[in-house]
Amino acid sequence: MHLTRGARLALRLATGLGLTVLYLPLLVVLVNSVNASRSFAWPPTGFTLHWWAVAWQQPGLRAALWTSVRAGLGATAVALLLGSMAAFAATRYRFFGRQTVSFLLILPIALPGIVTGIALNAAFRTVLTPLGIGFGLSTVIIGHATFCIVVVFNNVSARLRRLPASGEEASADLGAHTFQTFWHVTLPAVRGALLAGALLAFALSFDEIVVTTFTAGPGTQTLPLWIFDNLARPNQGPVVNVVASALIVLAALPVYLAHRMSAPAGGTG
Amino acid sequence: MTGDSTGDGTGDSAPAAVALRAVTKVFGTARAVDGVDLDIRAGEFFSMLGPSGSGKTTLLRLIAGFDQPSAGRVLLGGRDVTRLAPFDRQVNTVFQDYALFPHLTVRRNIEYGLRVRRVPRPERAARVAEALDTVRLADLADRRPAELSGGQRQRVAVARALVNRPPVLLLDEPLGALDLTLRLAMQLELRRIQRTSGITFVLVTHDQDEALTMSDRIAVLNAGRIEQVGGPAEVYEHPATPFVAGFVGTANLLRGEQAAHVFGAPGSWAVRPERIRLLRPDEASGPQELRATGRIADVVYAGPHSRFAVDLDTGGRLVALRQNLDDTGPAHPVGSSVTLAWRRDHSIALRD
Amino acid sequence: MTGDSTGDGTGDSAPAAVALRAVTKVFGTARAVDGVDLDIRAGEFFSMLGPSGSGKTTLLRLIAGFDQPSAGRVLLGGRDVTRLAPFDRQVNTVFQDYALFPHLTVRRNIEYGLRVRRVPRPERAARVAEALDTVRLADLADRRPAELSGGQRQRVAVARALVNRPPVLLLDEPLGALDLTLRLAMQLELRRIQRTSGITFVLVTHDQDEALTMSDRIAVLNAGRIEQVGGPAEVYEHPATPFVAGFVGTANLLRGEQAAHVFGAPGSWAVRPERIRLLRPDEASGPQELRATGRIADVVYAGPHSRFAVDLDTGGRLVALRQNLDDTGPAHPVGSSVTLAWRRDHSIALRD
Amino acid sequence: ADGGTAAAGASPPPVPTQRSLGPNEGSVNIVAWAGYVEYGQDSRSVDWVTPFTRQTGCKVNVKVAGTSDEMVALMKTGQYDTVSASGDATLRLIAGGDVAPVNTDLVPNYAAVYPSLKLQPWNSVHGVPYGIPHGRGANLLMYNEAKVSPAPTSWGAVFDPHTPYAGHLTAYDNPIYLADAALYLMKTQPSSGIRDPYALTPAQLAQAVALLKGQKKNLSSYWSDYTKAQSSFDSGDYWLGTTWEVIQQAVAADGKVRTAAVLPAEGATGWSDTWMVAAHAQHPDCAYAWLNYIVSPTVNAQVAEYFGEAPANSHACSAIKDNPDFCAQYHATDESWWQNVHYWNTPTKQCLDGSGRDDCTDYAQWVSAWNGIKS
Amino acid sequence: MPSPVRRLAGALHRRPGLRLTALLGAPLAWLTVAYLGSLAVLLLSAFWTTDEFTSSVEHVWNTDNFTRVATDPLYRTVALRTFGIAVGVTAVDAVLAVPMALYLARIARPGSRRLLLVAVTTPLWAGYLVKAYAWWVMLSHGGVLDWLGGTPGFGVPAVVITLAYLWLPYMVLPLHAALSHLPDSYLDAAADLGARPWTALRTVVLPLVTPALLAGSVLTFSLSLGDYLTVQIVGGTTQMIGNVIADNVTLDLPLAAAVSCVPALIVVGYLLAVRRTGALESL
Ligand SMILES: Nc1ncnc2c1ncn2[C@@H]1O[C@H](COP(=O)(O)OP(=O)(O)OP(=O)(O)O)[C@@H](O)[C@H]1O
Ligand SMILES: Nc1ncnc2c1ncn2[C@@H]1O[C@H](COP(=O)(O)OP(=O)(O)OP(=O)(O)O)[C@@H](O)[C@H]1O
Ligand SMILES: NCCCCNCCCN
Ligand SMILES: [Mg+2]
Ligand SMILES: [Mg+2]
Repeated sequence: MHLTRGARLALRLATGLGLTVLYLPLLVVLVNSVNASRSFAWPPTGFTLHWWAVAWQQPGLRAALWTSVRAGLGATAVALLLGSMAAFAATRYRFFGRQTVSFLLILPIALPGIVTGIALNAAFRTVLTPLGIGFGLSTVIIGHATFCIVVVFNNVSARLRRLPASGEEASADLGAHTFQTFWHVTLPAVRGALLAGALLAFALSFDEIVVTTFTAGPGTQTLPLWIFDNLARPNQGPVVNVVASALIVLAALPVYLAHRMSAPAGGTG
Repeated sequence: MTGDSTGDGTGDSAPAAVALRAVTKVFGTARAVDGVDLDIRAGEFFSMLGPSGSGKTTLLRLIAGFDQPSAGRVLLGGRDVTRLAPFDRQVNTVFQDYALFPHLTVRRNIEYGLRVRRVPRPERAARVAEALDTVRLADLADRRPAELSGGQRQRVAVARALVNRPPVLLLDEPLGALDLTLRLAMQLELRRIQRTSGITFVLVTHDQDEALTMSDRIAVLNAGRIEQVGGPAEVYEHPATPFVAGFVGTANLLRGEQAAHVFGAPGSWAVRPERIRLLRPDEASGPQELRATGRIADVVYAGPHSRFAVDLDTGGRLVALRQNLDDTGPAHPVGSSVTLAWRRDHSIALRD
Repeated sequence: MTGDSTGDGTGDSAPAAVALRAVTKVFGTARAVDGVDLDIRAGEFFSMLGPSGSGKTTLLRLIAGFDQPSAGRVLLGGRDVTRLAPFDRQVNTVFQDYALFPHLTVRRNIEYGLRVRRVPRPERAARVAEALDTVRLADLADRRPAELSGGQRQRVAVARALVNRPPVLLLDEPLGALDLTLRLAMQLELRRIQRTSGITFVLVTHDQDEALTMSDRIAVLNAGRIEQVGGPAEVYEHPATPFVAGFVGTANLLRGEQAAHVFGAPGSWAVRPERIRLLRPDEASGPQELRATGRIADVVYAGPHSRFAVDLDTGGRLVALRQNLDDTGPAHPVGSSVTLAWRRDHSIALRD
Repeated sequence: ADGGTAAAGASPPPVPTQRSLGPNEGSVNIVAWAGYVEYGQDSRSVDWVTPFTRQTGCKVNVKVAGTSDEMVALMKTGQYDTVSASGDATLRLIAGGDVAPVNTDLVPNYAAVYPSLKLQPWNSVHGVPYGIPHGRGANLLMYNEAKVSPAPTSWGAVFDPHTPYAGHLTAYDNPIYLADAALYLMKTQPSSGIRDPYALTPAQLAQAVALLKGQKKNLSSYWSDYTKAQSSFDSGDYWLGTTWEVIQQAVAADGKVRTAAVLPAEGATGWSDTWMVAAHAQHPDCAYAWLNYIVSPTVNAQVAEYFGEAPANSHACSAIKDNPDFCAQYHATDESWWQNVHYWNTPTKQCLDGSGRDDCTDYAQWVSAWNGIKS
Repeated sequence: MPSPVRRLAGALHRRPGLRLTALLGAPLAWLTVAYLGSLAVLLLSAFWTTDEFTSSVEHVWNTDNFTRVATDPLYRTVALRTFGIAVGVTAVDAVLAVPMALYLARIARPGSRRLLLVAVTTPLWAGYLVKAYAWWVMLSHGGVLDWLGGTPGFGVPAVVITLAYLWLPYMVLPLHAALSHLPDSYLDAAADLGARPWTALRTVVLPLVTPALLAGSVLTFSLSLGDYLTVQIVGGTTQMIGNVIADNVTLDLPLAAAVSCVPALIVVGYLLAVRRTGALESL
């Protein structure tokens, strides 16, 4: 891009400012996680690692984390399967109502979480409860998967659209049947997109609180629900900050790896 | 792979390597291919030549099985394959963009067809090594496509198809992306490989030079139909239609009045630029020759030859080509008068 | 726009339309352009010819200002513009992929340069109409680029640049994507536009034919350096280096022993195929001619001419070209003996 | 407390009372306020669920609810066996047939519960107990001693439209807060005719609404979770407003600002939570086991100290471990102090003031009114 | 003899309709049964009524809830306020994201580009509630902002700031993708024709990335429209439509369902409006 020196500088400043704004609250969270005071009030009163130690020892926290991971993995798995199937159909076939499919896929993430949540809740109660199936982890997974499908769909179909069909045709031409072609040619080509989609889907599920509230069963507490509860509990605020700080630090690595892997060979500059 | 051996014979009685019967392909409302009948003989180097959008790629895709004809049948070695998937057909394709698998090395690319057809490992290795030799890429076997030049990629694409020993090899403008020097070298290479392997080659190109120099026979396509099929000299010297005359070489087309003046009869007439002699002022034309006078409108030096555009006194323009054999010939500066002559039997009468 | 009027004169005393002074461009460790000095005269049709990767595009981008040279200076009409941004330079570019703005109609695309430079609306409309006429696209003014054919897009790209009346127009392989018939037509069109507008054209191409037929002068590039600059005949008839001989036309290069046998002196020698006569068995060579005997290895019919590859008895291979003026000449079947002859002064001694 | 007659809303649907206990079912699903059902999730030392499970073999699944409305909704799902309902939920649960009367004979620890908490309007109907009292607290007036002077003695401090503390007031974010306004009106404007803050005619409700609408513009924000309230006092956003004792204790412990919590002259609203059993409990025996366990002296003491409220079991004070002054601080045994506390109750059409009238506004109307104030 | 899998593949090849059905069947079934079905159940329940006291749903068919939503000014005020907040959040995010995405995609060097992209996405993992509370800490009197110069306090501006913060990455990501796929030659061409940076941005770059901008706005707009937790945390006494729904869910589900139709209709209308631009494909 041909920019004047001033324009370049302005953009750099804007980006720096944007990133500062993105990280300032996170810094506050981090500082509060080592803040001797129990409340979040500013400025901090002293330094302590006490809350990190406390967090480390909380079985409820660990259980919630594990529940969230299971819910995230379940929702991601469903989203990967359904999202990529829909992506293949939408990019490799022309059919009546193709537009409607992408519209339908996007609806669950675009409609307010509370609408999705109470709709699922009402439906589960009408349909599942009479069958003797209660709310639990599986209902959470169903709820999350519903709005995660679209992110896999979008990632995979963007990749497929840019992927020339000639690769798959070459494979068929060389004698590979449909399933061999998928395994040997298509899958390697969309692996990065699947990964990126999976990561985003997992992140969405991992952070979802509203839909979870309305779909979780009695014994099912995900991390956001735990956070929600604990923000309202005595003395737990700092521990919540510890959890958030740890998540930020832990998340940077997989996010970075995913970005590396999802950049196609000779990717765009 | 089934062991059928048709397509290896070259006799006329053997079934055609590829036969198209009344093949039509419609996209939406557009007829990309329109009632094509064609027999491609086993072992020949066959080209399909035509302008952009004339349906060349579509025809190739119908033969390979990537698309299904809207009507008509496709036969390979006498067997009707119209409804077969590409992976069940005995043809291989070299794609215009090569379509190499970016995540596989050269060796694994070439091996691909054998692997998916479960050819045993030792045989696989031997055939891949042979194919690598044929295209002279043994040194680069462990590179990825991204690390190769255009010409090298093209050769990998050829080897990847050839290693399967298909009776028929389809090539969709395989040389389009290469620069001239490389293109000429690859033309020689492909011709050599075709001769030594005996495989039927079906080449799609819009480059008339390429088609003329490489092919045993050429089909000229226009708007989804075949205008003419024949050997290079036949197509070039005796174009059946004005379209063929114009598309394969410079047509020098005169019609109606203008044609009557020069050729002695109305209708559409053509004469190839290289057939026309520029006479020296004192020079007489031969007894078998037609002649026409005019004025030089443009002279273009093109290295091996020069082109002279001549505005005829009786109307119309003819281009004459003169090999730069010698630079002592008479100069024909722009604006000077000139007399053109060509053998009567080099006049081409065209049906419209 | 500043009213400077340099670049309009054609006299040698006027400053060069484009001047490069010791221009070098380094990417990482690769020298894409390596110490280039060049003067392009106002009003001329100048071509840069070279193989892929020789630095043609890089050179063009340095002139347009998309990249900054690592060393050296760029002058336009005598003014040093090395540090100026593209939007402050008096040149316009026709891009290889045309780079038409997909969201704007043909008319709005062409109007773009005038609009961003705040040319008043009535003048804008007039100039756009004129440009549309020049490229014969008035009918399609309200289409979007996606609705145009390749040739039409190319013309929009030319019009979009021309409408700004730049002193210098840069064209990066503008015809690469077109098929032959269309390419020839567009060559004529570009030449016509250049002549009538008087704008300096700088054309990048890797097609020697295009360079030879269109240009007033040609620079042959190799590996980031200019190997030779000259008129088409000069470059073709008197290549300065083996590279130029080989890249511009078929070289017919002989070296060392083999050259000594044929040309009478060692070194690198070349002779153009069209200079070589195939003698009839009874025919004598002229007094000024060199001769060589050999055996026909290959005959390729190419329409306007045929190519004969001859393996010399003293080693090496020469290709002779014969215009298909007449089909009564002697046949030279593959394997037959033949004598070649060419004027002594058509032998080209090359410095290595 | 207002010990008015046990006037429930519409007569509750007939739900059978459990007669005897069978073998424990192995698990129990509980809806509770945060801090009521601790299994060591925060700290291993705060755990009364594990001993319960060890003693009874009942595994505990707890669902923490943030509001009374949520508790009601959760109980309606039929998935839960017992709930720690506050007074603004109990009558709704009873009237909805969602909970069953409690057979107190099956809860031996019921005997030691303070009599003043038994058979109250919010936990019984026509003398039939629907639950076991858990503990109690008052909604006091808290203020920042550095910012607010003189020290307030009346709720007028938060209802004065021209308060010098505008922008730094806070109030509890719930429809039941209307009762705080009603209580103030009851004490300061006898002409309003209010006899019980939970029994308001439409006109009286409108008066309370007007008072709160005037208050809204002076608020910093409403508070609903007490960590946020605590931090807001700490940060200086809040100077003055309704609070729970536990919040004030936490702010005091932090030491950042000096605050005090007082019971104003008008008295205060308060709560006395009740453990109730679902009408169609899938694990009724474990539920009863839980009821008995949670009000046992030691566990009741543990919960009360952890949450910061006065225990319900009269023997609990002697089981308090950490803070010898605890029961005094929370007025656990000071019945006269509680005389001025009006425990949360669920407004119904049948006026709860014992007048026998039925022109009172019910809880749904309070919700509408509250939404109107907040929108 | 070809393997059964190969024969199956061949058979499928001859039946493109069947292939399409196999691919599309499961996702469509999921979305229609699990999702549209649920929405239908919800919509249906809006026609029921509740016992006002016990909150028990009574299956008596009526349209009172819709009448109430349409006529009660309470809902109109809150809906308009919510709509305004969502528009504001989207505008703030667009203004912030364009320069950031531009810098990331077109100016930063490839090495730092990847890191910057990670830097933009990582905050998504910090947890929605935690970040909202962090803003609450920063916005409070005596908080970081106060300390740095001034805080708007709690209220609508705070809600807009916090939501814009929460959804900013969702706007940057599609914009970045679109900008990095923008061919260099368009920018070269604009400069070549005399367009200065700002002009090129306005006349070429922005029109070409509009679908991505709209895609980002779909998320920022609709996530803001439905939010009710952030406003509880930093909204002071402000209420949004999500709060009205959330408050009613447990009390009067049929009414909540009827109120839900308001944001749902707005979102559906918005999606339909931007669909033609290809925005839904750029998400
Ligand atoms: N998938 C398709 N959908 C719609 N139209 C198509 C499709 N493929 C080809 N066509 C149309 O069919 C006609 C023939 O196209 P085809 O690609 O076969 O031409 P071609 O001779 O290979 O041209 P080129 O030299 O440009 O490759 C064209 O008009 C083209 O637009
Ligand atoms: N942006 C770049 N970064 C790194 N190397 C580059 C860049 N641009 C060009 N090069 C290298 O510089 C050399 C010259 O490239 P250039 O594009 O100028 O060649 P060209 O003559 O235009 O070739 P072609 O005919 O293929 O277009 C090549 O080796 C190329 O790889
Ligand atoms: N509440 C956390 C926000 C994360 C985005 N969730 C989108 C789901 C909308 N149905
Ligand atoms: Mg084609
Ligand atoms: Mg180039």
